[in-house]
Amino acid sequence: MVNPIYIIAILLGLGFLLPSINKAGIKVTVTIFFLGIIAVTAISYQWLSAFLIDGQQAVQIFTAGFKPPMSINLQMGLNEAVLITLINFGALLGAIYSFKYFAENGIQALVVFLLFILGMNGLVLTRDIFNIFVFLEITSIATYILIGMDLRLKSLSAGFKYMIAGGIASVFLLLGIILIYSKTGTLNLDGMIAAVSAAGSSQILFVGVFILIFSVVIELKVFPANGWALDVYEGSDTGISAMISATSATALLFVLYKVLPLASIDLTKMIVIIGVLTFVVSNLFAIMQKSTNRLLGYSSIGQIGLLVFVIASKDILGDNFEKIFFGLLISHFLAKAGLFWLSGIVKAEKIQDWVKIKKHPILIFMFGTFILALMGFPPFPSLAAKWSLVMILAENGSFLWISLVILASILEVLYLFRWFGYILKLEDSEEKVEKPQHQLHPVYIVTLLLYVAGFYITRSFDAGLSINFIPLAFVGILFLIDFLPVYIKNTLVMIAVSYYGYILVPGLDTLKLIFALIFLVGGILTFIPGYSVKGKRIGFYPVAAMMYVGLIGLIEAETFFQFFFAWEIMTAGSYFLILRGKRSMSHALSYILFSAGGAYLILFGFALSGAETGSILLTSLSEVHIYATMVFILLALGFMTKTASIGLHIWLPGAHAEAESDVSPMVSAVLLKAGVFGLIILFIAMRNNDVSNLFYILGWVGAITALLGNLIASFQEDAKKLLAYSSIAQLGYILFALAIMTNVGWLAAIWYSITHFLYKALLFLAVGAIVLKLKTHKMYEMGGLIKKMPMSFISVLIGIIALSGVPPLAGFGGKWLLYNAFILKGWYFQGAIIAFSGVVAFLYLFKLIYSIFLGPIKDKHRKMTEVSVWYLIPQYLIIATLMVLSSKPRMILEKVGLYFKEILPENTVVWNGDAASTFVNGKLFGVWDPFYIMIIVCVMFAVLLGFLLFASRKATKVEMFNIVYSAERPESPQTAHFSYNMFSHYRKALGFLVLPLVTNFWNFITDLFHSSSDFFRKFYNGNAQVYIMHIIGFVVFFYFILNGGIF
Amino acid sequence: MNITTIVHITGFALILIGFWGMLTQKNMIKIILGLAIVETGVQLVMVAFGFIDGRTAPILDSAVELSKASSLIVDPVPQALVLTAIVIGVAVNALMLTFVIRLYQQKKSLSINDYKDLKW
Amino acid sequence: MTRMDDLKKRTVTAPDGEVFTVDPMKEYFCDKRPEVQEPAHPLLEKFFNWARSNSLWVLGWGTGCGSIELPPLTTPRFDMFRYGVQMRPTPRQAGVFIISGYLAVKTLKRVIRAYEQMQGPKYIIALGSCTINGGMYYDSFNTINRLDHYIPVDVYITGCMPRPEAILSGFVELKKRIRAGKAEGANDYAERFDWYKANQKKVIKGWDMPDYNW
Amino acid sequence: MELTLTSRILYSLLGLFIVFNYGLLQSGVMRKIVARVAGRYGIPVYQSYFDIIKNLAKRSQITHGIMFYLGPIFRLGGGIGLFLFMPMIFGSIYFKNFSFTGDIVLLMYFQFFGMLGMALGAGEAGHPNSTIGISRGLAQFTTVEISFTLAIIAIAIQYQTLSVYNIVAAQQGGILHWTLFQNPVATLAGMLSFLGIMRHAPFNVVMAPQEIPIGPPTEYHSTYLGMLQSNRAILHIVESALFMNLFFGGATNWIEFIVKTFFIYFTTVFVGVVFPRYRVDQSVAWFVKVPLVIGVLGVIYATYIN
Repeated sequence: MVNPIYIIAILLGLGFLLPSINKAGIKVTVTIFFLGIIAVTAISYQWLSAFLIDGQQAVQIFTAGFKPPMSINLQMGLNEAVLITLINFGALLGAIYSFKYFAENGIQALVVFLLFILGMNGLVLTRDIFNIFVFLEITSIATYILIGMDLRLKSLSAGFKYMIAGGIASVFLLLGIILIYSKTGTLNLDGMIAAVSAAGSSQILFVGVFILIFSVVIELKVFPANGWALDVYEGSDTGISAMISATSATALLFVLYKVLPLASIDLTKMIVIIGVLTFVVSNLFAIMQKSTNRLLGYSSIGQIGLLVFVIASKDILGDNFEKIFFGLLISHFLAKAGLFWLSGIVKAEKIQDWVKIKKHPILIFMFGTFILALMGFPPFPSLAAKWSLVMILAENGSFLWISLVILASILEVLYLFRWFGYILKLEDSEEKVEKPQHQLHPVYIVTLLLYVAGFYITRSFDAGLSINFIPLAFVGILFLIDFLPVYIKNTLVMIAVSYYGYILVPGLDTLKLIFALIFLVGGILTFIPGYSVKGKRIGFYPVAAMMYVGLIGLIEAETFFQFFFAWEIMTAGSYFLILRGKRSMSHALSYILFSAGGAYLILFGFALSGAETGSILLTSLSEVHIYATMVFILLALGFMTKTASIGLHIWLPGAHAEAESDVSPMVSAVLLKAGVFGLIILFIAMRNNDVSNLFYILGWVGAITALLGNLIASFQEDAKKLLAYSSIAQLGYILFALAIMTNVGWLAAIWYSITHFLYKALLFLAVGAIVLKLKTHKMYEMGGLIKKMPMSFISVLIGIIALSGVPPLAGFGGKWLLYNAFILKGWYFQGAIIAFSGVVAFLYLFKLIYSIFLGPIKDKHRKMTEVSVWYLIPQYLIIATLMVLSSKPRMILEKVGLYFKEILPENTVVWNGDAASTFVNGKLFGVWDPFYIMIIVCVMFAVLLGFLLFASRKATKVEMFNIVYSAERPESPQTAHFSYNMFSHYRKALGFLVLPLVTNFWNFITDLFHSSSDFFRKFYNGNAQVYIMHIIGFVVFFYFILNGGIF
Repeated sequence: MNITTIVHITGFALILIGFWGMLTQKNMIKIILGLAIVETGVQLVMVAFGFIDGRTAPILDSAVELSKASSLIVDPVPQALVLTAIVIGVAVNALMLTFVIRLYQQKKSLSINDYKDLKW
Repeated sequence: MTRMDDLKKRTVTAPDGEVFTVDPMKEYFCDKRPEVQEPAHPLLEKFFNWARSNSLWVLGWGTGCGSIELPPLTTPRFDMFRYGVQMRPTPRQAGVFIISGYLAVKTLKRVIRAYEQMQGPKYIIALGSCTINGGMYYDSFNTINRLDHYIPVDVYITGCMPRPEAILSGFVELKKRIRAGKAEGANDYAERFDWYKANQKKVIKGWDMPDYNW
Repeated sequence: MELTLTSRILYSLLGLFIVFNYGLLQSGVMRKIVARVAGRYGIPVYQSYFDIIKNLAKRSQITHGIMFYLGPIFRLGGGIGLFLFMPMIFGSIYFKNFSFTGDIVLLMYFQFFGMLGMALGAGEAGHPNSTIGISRGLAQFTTVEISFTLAIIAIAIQYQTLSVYNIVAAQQGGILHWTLFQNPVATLAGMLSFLGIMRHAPFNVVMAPQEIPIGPPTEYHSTYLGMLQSNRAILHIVESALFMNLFFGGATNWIEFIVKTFFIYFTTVFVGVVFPRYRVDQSVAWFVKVPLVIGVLGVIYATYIN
């Protein structure tokens, strides 16, 4: 083992030597400079591996041959080793990245940078309080100089503000040190801690500790004493900002970690508050931010606030503290450094200008990695860390903190994903991105490290051990082979899905089997149209595969964490998928906002459940009693964001309508079922937990969702939006049917899930292909396409008959089951609403098929041909399935009924041949014989068709304007196409039901956040003096609060 | 009122004066001076904490008998700290002044109010 | 685009960028000629004609001043329904077309269109003197003088104006003709199509419809 | 005794024949009644036969495309299907048709079979007035269904079954056992929606003859129109029979059947000659006001009073 003192020696020695070495030529100097940093990195890594692999114990290193308190001592333990490895490696990458910047400023810059690294290493290693001061000052001065080398005005003024703030902080630090010293007589931290806890109450000691800790906290840039820090992030060179945000913040966090044991309980509590406050407020302020580096600054500060919170909650977190802390820290460290570096490469002042990297998939990939890592999506370390954090907080009843952390996380999602949306979706920019290799390599490395760290850190948690990373690895491979042409990747993905299904399916029970089939078959069916795409379709296959990996993960999940992990993978994948649509920027954003919000609610719910039962299994939800209502509401709301129940639905129409043609069926027919699956798991688990009132409410929610979804769909002019609203309504039926909680109700729900999957995939595929071909979503711009696209027409015809519930197709089964279910349950009025909304569906279904296929054809579509065969193949596969299911539903329903019989014994369906019937008190209630009905209808249809064809065999086939038009003719096809605002009379009568109240409500909420963000961020008015006042006021304010004994 | 108390009071007064100066003066040089005054105040306070009435400076020369040194001299640690703090303070102040010069070169103004471009 | 340009050839761009011309006159309308529709087997035809004569569906369209005499037919005093005569609002379903009074050239164009859109066998009752010889408008620049130059007429009802009783008597006359198998105006129109068309085109300026409106 | 499939089919066809002729005659009688109310002599009661024969005997025909055919086929299929799925004569094994294959839910949704087909066929005709008529018809029908559904729910609560045959069975044993007396509120709600289903005035703006020359069937003629007329004859009777079964105790023989359906259908004619026509938005609004409230009361009545 190399004594860590050599780290300091090497850095210091090199710092002094470099100027003289420089005489040998700049190349030698630079080589030695890098060799030095590599050497210290190697030393720290050597220690790290010693701790991790060989299980070495922490060691104390004494300087000058004395033991403390006579001398300064360093401590090298696992934490220190991790941190200095991180810091030194980060600094190495930073040096590579900033090399050009250093070169412009000559040898001095290299020296200063060495000192900078030295300071941080010292901060981590030392156990002497005054030494902390010294190293802090070394770090700070080095930072000032590094900032000041950039002679731009903003850099200088930011540097000046930083120095003033740093000066005040160091004054406080000194004051704190001397006050504590005067009472404890030692500068050694361990001695001090022992002495302080022994000393009892003493005002001087109290003030000393307070002021010491607050000076560290100020250096950590907490709210509100952080106006200067934002200017620094914005003003200075990105390489330096990266270092400040990543490495020096890491060192300072560890300082806080070291000195916090000095603090009293009240003071610790206050730091907790300050941390959370910083996390919330920074993210709130960030949402109005347009400047790249300042936004990153806000984000940094927010993350550090969260870390401060974690450090201050160390006692609560117990054994898991280190994992949580490092999970969050490493994510922040790597992602934020990467983002700052990327920002330096892209050189975009405003976040909107980042659109110029649109054509650079690798940059986009790295950017996506970073923001996902920041937000805590799988597989990054922050996910498991946040998960554990919330779990443990819930165990301690800290619901307020959980709520605030969730709120801030959602705000973070808002601005980071909005930014991501800008990159992919704004108008192309002419500007070129230069990609200097030496600057890119560090970014590549941190990207890679994030995945590696994600794997190891996730698995270091108990919960994370059960995660199956193999499918994710497949997604990773898809990213790597993205340069291949579409047909190879498409085939590969389909084979993979089939193979996975082949492995997975045999071991599943009926319920999971059904959903697995929906996901897997849905996957295969919706991938088929991919063959029609030419070129490479960069980015599509990895994210689509990611979504399916998440979906299948849900099926496989046994524990809360597995479920949540899969849920987040699915959310991320589907978000990227939706974002691929042409005009989907804002819709994808609202999708991810609702999804993330829903996911956090689920997290909260799981945490509460875990807190009460202590179990991590999904089935343990049934044992929740104290928090039952709360858990149920949270989880149900979480899942209902995915099923887009009314109130939480506003993301769906845009997201589904603006997605690509073959993505719409993926997200509408398949993805929504994930929410249904979640609800089913929840309902099964919590059916006996005294939440029946909530089922009742959910029943109403489902009914209202169904009605309003269908009504709004009737007033759409956009074909895909119409289908999207229809999905909302269909999911409303499913929610209603589930909430009934009887056997036949659940049969209806399952039947709806299956059939909705089929006919909505069918409709979205057919309509999507047409939209793709016609390049318009507007139904009134279509018309008369039956003659050009008869195959698509048949698809849509079958689709709408099935959806409408007209016998003999499968949709009627759902209606019949639902009628039986709600009447037997006694939910008459909800049921009447459901029945009414089922009828309203006819309006939009007619509008859909008429506006697209019937009526006069428009001039520009006269040469239109049938859509791509790759879109037709899945459609006809679905039609075949629908036909079979329509006549023989017993195949599925009987098994499902038996499966649910143990869980829900009430109101079962009895099968007799192909006929289903329900009974009340042994007397026949309802009866339905799908096979017979199918035969009767088909025979009748054939006979009548034969008769009519014979009777009108001599009929003249006429053209579209051969109509009786009051003895005139229409002016143009457009005038004869009655499509726009088709149900205006209906709107006149019932339009009051579809006032956009929900949209207005959410608009109000977002406006509220944005305007308050815009209002309160004026707090940072740019004046250094005001910042001084913030700092002093911050200290004084909290001093009085603390002294006043409020806590 | 002994000497320690006087130095303490002076030190804290200087800190307050320094802060007052930093908060009220618009001229950046004066703000730096304010910070310098605060630092001086802190240094005084530190020295005062280490001072023990009737003892001498912790310099081991002929005036102090080596064997009894620990009972003759004042606490040496604060003195060492103050020395370090002074050195660092000077360095920081010098650096700040260079920043001010650079800023002045660019905008020909010393008023802190003129450097508010970065905000919100 | 003005009303007159509706049917001119035009160039359009398909969504995929292909540019092509559309000729509305050819593509919007069926350009088949009318054909003579042979009656069924005589016995069957007799039965059909009996049914036809008892179910006269009149196109509810007054083409001229005589149409004021039609509404009284639905009143209790005259009650045409007892003869099986009913009004239909659409030419597709109507079998009888009453040209009520003078016929302006402008209206003639619409009459031709409506007549051609009726399904055979179809009958025309010409009401009033003007349909026979132009009546008091015989020298007008924009009315036609003799209706059966333009479309085949089954029954003329003279008078200016004929009373509702006269119209009822005209219906009875038409019934007789139908039962006798003589009301073959539609086939006559198809047989002498070119002659009728030439006459029509002679008076109608700016012919902007296909030769036969299906 | 169960019938063999062949004889079931034959008896069903016999029933269909009876219903078809009865429907044609009934419409003639109704028109005669209306004429007499207006002081006219009126049309012959057998006029419908002439009309259908005439339409089938038209010599020329046009077609707008294959979906144009499906309109009449679905429409007539809807009417015949509704007949086949409904027990006509209670207690008769010959005329209960194929009612064992489904219940009232099937009948409700089978009503849409014809509507949907007609909508598509009329759409294919390419006439804007057809589509306007369809949009009106669908819009009005959605709200008509509300009170009908509520009435059915009330019946299901009351008799604890959805099977039409069992509903009729539950009403046997005297006039006071009819739903009309058991639950007059639900009956009222049902009959109000019956007015809407039959589309007589005041709910006949769907086919407004002068405004949108008779709406959906604007382009239909000859054979097509003949089929539509046949359907109309069947559908009127079958719908009346449905309401008879639900609210008026069903029928145990054809005489009772004819008398009851006649009077049930007559109510719509009666209302039709008395009231003027609603605009579509007015009728939609009316159905979600009055019948809806009555339907809700009917369900409450069934739940709490019985």
